[in-house]
Amino acid sequence: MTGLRFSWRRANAVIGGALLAVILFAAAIAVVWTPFDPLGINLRARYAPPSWLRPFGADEFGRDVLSRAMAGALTSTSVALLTVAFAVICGTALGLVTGYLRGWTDRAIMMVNDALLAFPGILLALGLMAVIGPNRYGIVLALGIAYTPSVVRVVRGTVLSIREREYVEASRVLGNGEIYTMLRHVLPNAFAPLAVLATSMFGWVILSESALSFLGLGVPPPAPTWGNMLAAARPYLESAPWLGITPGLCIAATLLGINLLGDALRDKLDPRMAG
Amino acid sequence: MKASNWAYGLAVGAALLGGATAASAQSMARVSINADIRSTYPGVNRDSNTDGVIHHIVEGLVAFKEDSSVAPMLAEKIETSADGLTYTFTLREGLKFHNGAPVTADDVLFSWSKYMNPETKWRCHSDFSKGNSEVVSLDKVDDRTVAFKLKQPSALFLGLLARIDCGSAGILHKDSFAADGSFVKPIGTGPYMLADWKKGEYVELAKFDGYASRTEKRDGYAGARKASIDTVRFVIIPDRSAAKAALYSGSIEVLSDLDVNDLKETKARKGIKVDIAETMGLSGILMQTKDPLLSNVKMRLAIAHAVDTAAIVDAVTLGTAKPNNSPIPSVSAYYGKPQGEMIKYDPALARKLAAEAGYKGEPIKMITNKRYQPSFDSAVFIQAMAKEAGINIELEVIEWATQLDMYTKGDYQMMSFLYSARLDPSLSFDMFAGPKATQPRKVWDNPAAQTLIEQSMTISDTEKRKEIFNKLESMFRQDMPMLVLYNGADIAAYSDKLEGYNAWMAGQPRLWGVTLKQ
Amino acid sequence: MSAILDIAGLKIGVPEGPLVVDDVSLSVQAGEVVAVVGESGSGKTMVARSILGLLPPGLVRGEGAIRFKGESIEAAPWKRMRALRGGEIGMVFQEPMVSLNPAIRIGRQMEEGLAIHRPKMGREERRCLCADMLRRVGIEDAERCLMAFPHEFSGGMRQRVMIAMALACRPKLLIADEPTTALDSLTQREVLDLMVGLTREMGTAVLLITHDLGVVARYSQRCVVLEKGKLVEAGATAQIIGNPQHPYTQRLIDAIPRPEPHGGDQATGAPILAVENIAVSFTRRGGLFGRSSQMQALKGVSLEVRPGETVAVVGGSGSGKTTLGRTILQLVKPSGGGIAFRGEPLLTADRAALHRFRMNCQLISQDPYSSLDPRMRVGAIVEEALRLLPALSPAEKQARVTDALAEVGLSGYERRFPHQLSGGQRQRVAIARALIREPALVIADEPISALDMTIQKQILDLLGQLQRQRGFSCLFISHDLAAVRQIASRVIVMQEGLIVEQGETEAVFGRPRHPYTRALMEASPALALSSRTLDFAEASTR
Amino acid sequence: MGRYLLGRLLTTIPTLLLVSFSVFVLIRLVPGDPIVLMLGDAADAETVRGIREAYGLEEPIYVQFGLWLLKAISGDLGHSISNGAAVAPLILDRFQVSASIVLIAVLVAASISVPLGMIAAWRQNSLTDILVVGGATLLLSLPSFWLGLLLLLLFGLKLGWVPVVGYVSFAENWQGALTYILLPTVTLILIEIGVVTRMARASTVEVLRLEYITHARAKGVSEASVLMRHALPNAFAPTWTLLGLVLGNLLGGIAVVETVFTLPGLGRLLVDAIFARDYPIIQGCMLFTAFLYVIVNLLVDLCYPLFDPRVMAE
Repeated sequence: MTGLRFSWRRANAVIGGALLAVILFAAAIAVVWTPFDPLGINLRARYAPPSWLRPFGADEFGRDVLSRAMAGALTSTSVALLTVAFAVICGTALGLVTGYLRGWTDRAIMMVNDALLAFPGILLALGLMAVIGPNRYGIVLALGIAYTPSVVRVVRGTVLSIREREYVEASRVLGNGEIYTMLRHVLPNAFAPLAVLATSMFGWVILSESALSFLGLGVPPPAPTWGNMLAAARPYLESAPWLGITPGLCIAATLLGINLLGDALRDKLDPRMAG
Repeated sequence: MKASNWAYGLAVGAALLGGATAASAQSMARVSINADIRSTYPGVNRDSNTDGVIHHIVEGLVAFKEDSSVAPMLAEKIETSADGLTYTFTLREGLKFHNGAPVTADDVLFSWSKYMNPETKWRCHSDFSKGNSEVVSLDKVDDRTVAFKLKQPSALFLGLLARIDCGSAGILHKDSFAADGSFVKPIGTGPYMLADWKKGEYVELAKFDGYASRTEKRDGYAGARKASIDTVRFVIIPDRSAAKAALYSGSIEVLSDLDVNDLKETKARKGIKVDIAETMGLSGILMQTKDPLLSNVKMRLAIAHAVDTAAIVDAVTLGTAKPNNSPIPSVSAYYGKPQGEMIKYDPALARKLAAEAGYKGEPIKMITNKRYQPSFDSAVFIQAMAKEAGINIELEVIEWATQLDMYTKGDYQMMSFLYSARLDPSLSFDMFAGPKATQPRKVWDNPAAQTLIEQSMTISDTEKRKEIFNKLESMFRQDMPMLVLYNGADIAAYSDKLEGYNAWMAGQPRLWGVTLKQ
Repeated sequence: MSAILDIAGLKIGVPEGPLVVDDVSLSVQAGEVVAVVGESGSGKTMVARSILGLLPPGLVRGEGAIRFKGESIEAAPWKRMRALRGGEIGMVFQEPMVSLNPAIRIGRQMEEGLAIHRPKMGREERRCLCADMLRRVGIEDAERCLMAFPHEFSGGMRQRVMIAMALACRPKLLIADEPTTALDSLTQREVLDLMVGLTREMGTAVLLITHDLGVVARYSQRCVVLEKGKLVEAGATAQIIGNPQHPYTQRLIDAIPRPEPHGGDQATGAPILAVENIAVSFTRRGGLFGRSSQMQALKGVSLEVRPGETVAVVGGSGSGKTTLGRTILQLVKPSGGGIAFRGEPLLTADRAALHRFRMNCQLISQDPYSSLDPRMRVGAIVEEALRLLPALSPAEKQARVTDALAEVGLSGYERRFPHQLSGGQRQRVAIARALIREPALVIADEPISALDMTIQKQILDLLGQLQRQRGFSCLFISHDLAAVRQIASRVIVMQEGLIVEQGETEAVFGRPRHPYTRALMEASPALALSSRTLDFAEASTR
Repeated sequence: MGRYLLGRLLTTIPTLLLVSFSVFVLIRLVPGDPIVLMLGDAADAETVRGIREAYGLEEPIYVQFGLWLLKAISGDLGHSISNGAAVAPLILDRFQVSASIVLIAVLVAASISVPLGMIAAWRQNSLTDILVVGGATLLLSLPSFWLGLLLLLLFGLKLGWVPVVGYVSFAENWQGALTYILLPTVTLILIEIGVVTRMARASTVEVLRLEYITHARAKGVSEASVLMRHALPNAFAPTWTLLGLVLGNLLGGIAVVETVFTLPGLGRLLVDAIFARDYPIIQGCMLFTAFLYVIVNLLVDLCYPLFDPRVMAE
């Protein structure tokens, strides 16, 4: 009977992992090789429908959609990774500081933080993007800043709860300094919620990046990102549907992979939720 | 007081009732515009969408025809004095404003005084208050006649007066303004009246039944302008694919600026007609002559020779526009052999010139935007072609607002840019030539050329002007501050229920002389 | 007299997996209290839950018969089972804090059962009955209680509500699953007295699930002992407590702490710790605009601990005993008074003095599950205590960690994570960590209360043994009087932030002067039992 | 209660001030100028400066902010630079569009998702559960703009069931309004079903394993009653918070969906204003959105005790 029981964690991990593996694999290959130059224009291949040569067709410049989707995977995932890294590093540092210092520093940082949280993430990124100007590092910065407040909040909350745990007290009784205790006992134990948050955030960033690109405020074209491809494909949705379907499917597959993997991770880190 | 209030109420009630009963049999045409209009004050706080709407409502003394020549509009006839300093306009008989008042010389004087008040910030204010076409005075001769006196003879005066972006100096009734002199709404003489402006959604115009039309055939903004459709609604659809979808599904009747990339698909669509006309705008690649690298004319020429203009234009406009390397629009009467000559596409020569200029593959940044698709597309093609010739161009796609800012400041290396239509060759040169020190937006800084341009503005003789423009053309080709690509085309797509709709060189929609089949 | 409940050969387990309950049989006669005794993992709760078909997901009932008043109910249809639940068989759960629905008023929760099982009863009548039941469990303001939400009550009150709720339908059998484990000893006594009294009055039989032999001895007529899902012994309570046959039962009885003679000779010399008139108050913040209120946790407490002696601090919950320990450890700032360690005042101490104190004073805390960093290995946890002793080389540190773990009986456990250890093993790790630096003073805050009985004894013995070897002083904070009696040489009794009585252990236990001390002693079933077992033992030796 | 409300509202003031000021400064740091945009390729420095002066844009920034703030307090958010429309009524007008879509979407999504999530949790690990959670996760993973485009392609263009562009207000013609907001609403519903169902399931699973559910069963309460009366109120509390979050996010953040369906909503207004550098509109929208977010959160918190009476005590 044990074997027959459905295991969410295993199913989620397998399907999610497989989806992400495909995307990441494509992104990794795109570093060294794509079937065609993702920026290479070919006037004869404009609006070429899917064929053996170009399995996903070609776009309005005759650029190969598969190559662009692969290069887009690279751009999108690297932007997402950098953004998440940025948000996690800044957010953790700030969260630790506020959770640790409390007092007026905490209140000041949290006020700014709440002010930032009062914007929907995408709106904040939209505004920041307008200021920074659309480029690859701009979007990392904009989305990074937009998502930092939620990290700050999670880390601070975790720190506030962990610092009351008995093992933290035990460390203090041992005579360890506050900073040592923070880094040795509090931070590693804040890892679980942070990992879950970071995973979901990776998905959100992929989505936000493509939404921003879709609105024309993301990574500037002609650099291929899924959002750019989708935005460019809109006018030809009826006449050349393959242009819109490929990037849409890529985004959906990545998000599905991330969501499933996130569920598996949550189940693993928080066994109470396991089925 | 009471009685008048009561009467007003009755009038409003009747109007509403009338409106309601008429609604059942009313015909309505919906036209897409890609952004809200900026105001309803002709030539003040406007853009091309605003102009398109306004010219349905107001009319000036003169108007442009489709070949960019000027024809009388409200004026019946125009007399020019022998010294070329006095222009006398006689108004047509039976002209009426939307409120029923007759159009008199006083209205012309009143409107002109409004436009020439610096506070108004009329777009053409500086054209008439100083420089080549400075107006010294405007006088009433009789109730139907006015006379403009100029400081010096000008080849451009009538053209300026007809300028589309200045609202053709449209004649307004004084009730268009509130008691304190502020503008309220346009009460003009056009075939349509402003009915409703729902900001951000649509502008609705209603047919003006008392319209006194000219008898000539419709020609640009001139000629017969009689309306037959009861209501015209300009619907704001910022997104071009949405606008296209709206046209397909019958949510709008006219899409006045179809994207070339949609041309094939739209043409094939049942129930949709397409009309194409060449325009006088200008699409080109600006090269900053102050840039250390691009200050070398050989480098600029290298880029020009690296580009296959014909191939790009064909791909970008899908054959709707002709390639043109001259700043003078190809439809212009001044467009001759020197203008028609194409820059040779020669990658080898480009390589050689670049080498001579000491170019070692440094990246050159080219600014472009996604707002104007063909402009962006051209940039993408040029980047690819330049790469073939060993020239490393990097594209930087920025927002139109930012690009415009950089353009005004002259802050760029290369830029894929669009100029709006200039209807006279003098103006075509004037728009990009000038001293960079005082006007950083100017592209071509050549004092000799400057003198020639100013000269061309005062001479009325066509042949003499042609001579000047040919000279300017060769100077321009030598300096190559800008690689002109094409003038562009206006592609109008409209429902086949509309009879008589046409595209034209100004690109603006015209809903007069058009009928709607139910 | 036929059995109300008759369980025969019951098996419960994971499908196709190990059995949690293996072949358990028991019976309950009308009006009788039968106890099911066992430590954690014995399967006693599963036996109780399987009667009403309330096994948690993942567990299924295997072979075996359950008969209620002669009716076989192990495979009763849904409808019958629902009629039995609450109607014929009531149930009281262990955790009063989570057993009542927080979103529903107590009145509605009580009436719900009545509405199902006494459908003919009118609304008014139901209300009256509920109020009446609440009054019978000692809730004076019954009407207000009906309108209140569970969170407005303390644990003891909620357990009373639970009992009232379970008995409102006058069931024939009450299953009480560890009903008082989560309560402090005074409340425990009150609630149990009340429950047993009421059921006797109503003629309801009780199946009492507990780990506490004291409770078994005091309230049950018969008992059943379970070990790891297997029934090891059953019979009359007096028989089993007095003369256990099975080795496991013997171990259980043996685990009851016994008073040991304490020589007064150790308690000499200058006090290592002197606490003088210490006071602590907490500020309760009421939001940004709410008024803050002060709560006095300690109201002037003085005590001394001399080298080598064990001083116990006892008291009910809210007595301030834990705050006292934390204040001494400098984890809580006192609002007045003084603390001196080896004559050196701590509250005004400079960093160096504070460091010396930290090096010499350690803590063993209550919950072994949360006192060890879950992300560190056992070796690292223990070694961390040596971090601030720079004179040691890594190899020396390693050697000392190995020694310390060996001393607490955990040789070779260095590479394990805390979650791979049992509760007792974790507490041993905590002890190793506390003692590796050879402190002069150890503060043990309820070090055994979260552990099973047999484990409690092992830990207590270990502490005692280590103390005899090392000679450190110990401040032993506990509510468990029996344990205190075994380990401490002096006792301090606290109530509401004040010391109400203190003295030599035997003197205090032998002649308690303060009424609170007497109440505490009466409420401690283990203490009563420990003297009783002595009697039993004496009787059997005679 | 009134005191609590007042306190909560007062604490939001610094947040709103901070939001306003940063938006005010940031947006002026963005390259591009509304006046240059207005004048296009013929803008010369003198004219631009003249018009900027007329709009008060040449004043020092703190003066501009002060003036704006003074007016904003009295509810006057100024006038659009690009078409002179009063900002406050414009925002309210556009907000009606966004709000009607978002509110309908959230309501419908919640009334589908909560029962669905609860059933999935009740039948945990059954086929139903796998299908529901799998479907929800799939929906959650679809980018709203892509889903919107696909729906538009299918129902608007291929089948022609609904108009693809335009909007009429409910006041004008409610049947018409329904046809216009149908697709965008369905898009949002589908996406939100993904989010809310998962949340409802997770919190129900959590609640169902709690002791008081067993206690309710031990009292003989039927399964339906266990779910409806005992699990629902407790499981709904976290879902309720999520709904508030979703609502707050959506009200400001459906620019993308509004772009796909060309609805004149708040998000679209903001995006267009950003492109046009229409400072007063950008400031107004941002302030309004932040205010809305705060208000929604406040309402959510105020309603929370309905599901979890413990919160009142704290």
